[in-house]
Amino acid sequence: MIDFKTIVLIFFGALAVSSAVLVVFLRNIVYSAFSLIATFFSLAVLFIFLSAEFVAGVQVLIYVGGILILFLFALMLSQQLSQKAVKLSSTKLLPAVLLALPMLGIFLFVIYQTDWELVQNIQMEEGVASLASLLLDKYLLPFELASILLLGALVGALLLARPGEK
Amino acid sequence: MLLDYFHVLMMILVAGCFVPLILFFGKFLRPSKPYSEKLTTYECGEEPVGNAWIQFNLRFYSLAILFIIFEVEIALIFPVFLIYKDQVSASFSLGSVLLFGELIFFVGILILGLAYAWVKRDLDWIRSVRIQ
Amino acid sequence: MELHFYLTISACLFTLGTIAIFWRNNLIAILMGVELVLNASGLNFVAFSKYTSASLHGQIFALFIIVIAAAEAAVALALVLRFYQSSSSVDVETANKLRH
Amino acid sequence: MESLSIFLHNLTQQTLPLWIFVLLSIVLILFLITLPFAGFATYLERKVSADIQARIGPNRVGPYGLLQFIADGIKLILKEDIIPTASDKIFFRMAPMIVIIGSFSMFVIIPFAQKIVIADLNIGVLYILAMGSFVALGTIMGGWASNNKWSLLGGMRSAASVISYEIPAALALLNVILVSGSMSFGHIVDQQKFFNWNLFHNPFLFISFFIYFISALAEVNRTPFDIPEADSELVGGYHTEYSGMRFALFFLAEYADIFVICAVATAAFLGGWHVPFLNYENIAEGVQLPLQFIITLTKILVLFYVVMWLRWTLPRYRVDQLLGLCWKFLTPLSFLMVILTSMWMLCFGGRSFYGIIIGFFS
Repeated sequence: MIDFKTIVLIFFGALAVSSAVLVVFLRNIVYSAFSLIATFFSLAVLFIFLSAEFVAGVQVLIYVGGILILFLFALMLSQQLSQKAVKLSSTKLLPAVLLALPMLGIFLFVIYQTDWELVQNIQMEEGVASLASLLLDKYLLPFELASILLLGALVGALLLARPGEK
Repeated sequence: MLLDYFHVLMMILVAGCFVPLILFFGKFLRPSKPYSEKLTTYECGEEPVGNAWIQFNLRFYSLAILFIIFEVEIALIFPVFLIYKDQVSASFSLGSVLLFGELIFFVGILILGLAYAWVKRDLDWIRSVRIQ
Repeated sequence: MELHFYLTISACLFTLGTIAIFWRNNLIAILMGVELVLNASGLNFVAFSKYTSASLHGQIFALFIIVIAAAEAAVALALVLRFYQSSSSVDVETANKLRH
Repeated sequence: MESLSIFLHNLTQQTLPLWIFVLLSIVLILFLITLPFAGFATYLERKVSADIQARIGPNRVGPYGLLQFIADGIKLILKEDIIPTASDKIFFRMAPMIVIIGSFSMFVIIPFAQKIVIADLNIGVLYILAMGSFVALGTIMGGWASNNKWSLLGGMRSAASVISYEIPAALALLNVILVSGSMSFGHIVDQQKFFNWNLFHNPFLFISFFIYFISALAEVNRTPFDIPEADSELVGGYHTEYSGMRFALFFLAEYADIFVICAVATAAFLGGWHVPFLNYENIAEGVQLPLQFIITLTKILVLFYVVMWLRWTLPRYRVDQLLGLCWKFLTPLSFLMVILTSMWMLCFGGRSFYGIIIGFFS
């Protein structure tokens, strides 16, 4: 009998894929922005099922609370809202699909054919503290470089978004 | 661990169907006599003119940039702060001083970013137009 | 089996992201496709790290992917807005100043 | 910290399956604490504002006007609910739902007593910040969907002020994690026995309590920071087009948010259910839970009184002053507090001010 856990897992997996389809194929850009919420949130639920709760929290915090608001602000500022539904040119759809579907075929073939050597009984060290200590002793350099990357992104984006100078 | 998040899922479900339930039950009690004037958007009684989506200027966006960069920084600081207390209260070893140094380096770089935005007057809401 | 489930989802998200990048002519829709691709790779990292090595390295990679995606989205959308200001449209076709 | 559903499950010797108790604990907390408080808060607000302005306030409905909020609720349910034709139907209806989901799901981790919490997640503080961003999203969605110049501008302004005040609020809560070493509210409250409330742990945490309280107030759009309802500029902010019960849902979410802010402030800074001279070991088992619940609730109500007191005494901020205060004063100050608290923890080995004094004597 499929227990409740797998029902929820399959539901959020399907929600992620279907809202991603909506993001791509909806004509009104603001509708696709709002359906991005469903994608990001269902991905966070999938992270929780993969016992990565800190990554799920950061995913909701940054993607839903940050990047999506950034997209909505950009849509507001670039007057994208007044056009009710832009006509999507199907001329370029064919090459895009012709490229993407064989790629999907290759992915699925690789996923189902290769036998990944799986760890039998998975005992992950639960909890965020083990993630934190791993982050700070093995991945210390990328952690410090991330702050420099953020500084560069901040200065660059502020320079670009400063009105007035042509 | 999954049981806790089962509570969260149930809460989202209950809150999600709380709103339509209330609105649905209210539908029988509520009068519903919509006529066209009532359904126009409200503009202090005037005729609604033009389209609602007017042009904003960019200071909204520079605010959103500042927000997301500092939000990402806070998300990255969470793990450091989690293990800071156990490391520090153990003993006054070199490890705790190093951890403090890493923390100061990370936070200091981003305070530089805030100082840059402050000096370049990106933090002002009403920007005095610099007349070249 | 569990790992196959997560890998198929991230494969579908990845292909949908590439379709969005190649097909949509609205710059912001292309950036949404890029976000989908980044999310798909993040999911892959976490799924592999749980099922094939039961370690936390994949989660740290997913964290750094989210950090880089945020920085990239901030700069890319600033570019799009600056492009919108100069050519008052967010359509990819109008960005052909280098062509002639 | 045991969650309420497991506690009830064991109480009835595991006769019924657990998921019934999960739903029961959620419905219990929602309909016994959130909704009555949100309703009662409107009455309390009008009484306090009347008291401050030396008038009587509602005393017609029921004894001392206590049933006033029920009368308001019925009135709002009976009012007609208009959805403007020009508005975007789907998202006009979805905006209040997102706001309600955002603010109700923050109730999952609020610790009322030792065993009365819906679920003590071990990413508690991160969860509160993540769910806070849903409320900002609902505001933008509501403002955009009602296709009205004022509500869009109001939605954008209030979203701008909400997201910019999230940074100092998050940094102040980070100080609490720095001091208590864990993100889950259960551990944070357990470490504040007797005298070492986080408020008095060190002087910098004392300041970051006020930073958190001010920026959390601004995050909920309460005066002196309520730009969207600023009568002088925008008609009604992002909920201009909403009427009847949908309008009431926005206010229900606002009052639930205020309750969450006061509850998080008590749990993180004021020691949850710990009171200096009270040792819970030598209190009878049956009396412990209600006593803890009452102590937490009184602290929350005291903070709520301060929130309302501020509303009716301070004038409202202009938008540029509001954002200037956030980015030029609160954010640099909270960065400074983070650095100074970590320096204090380094020098004193993580002991609190009270711990050091005790160290001298023992």
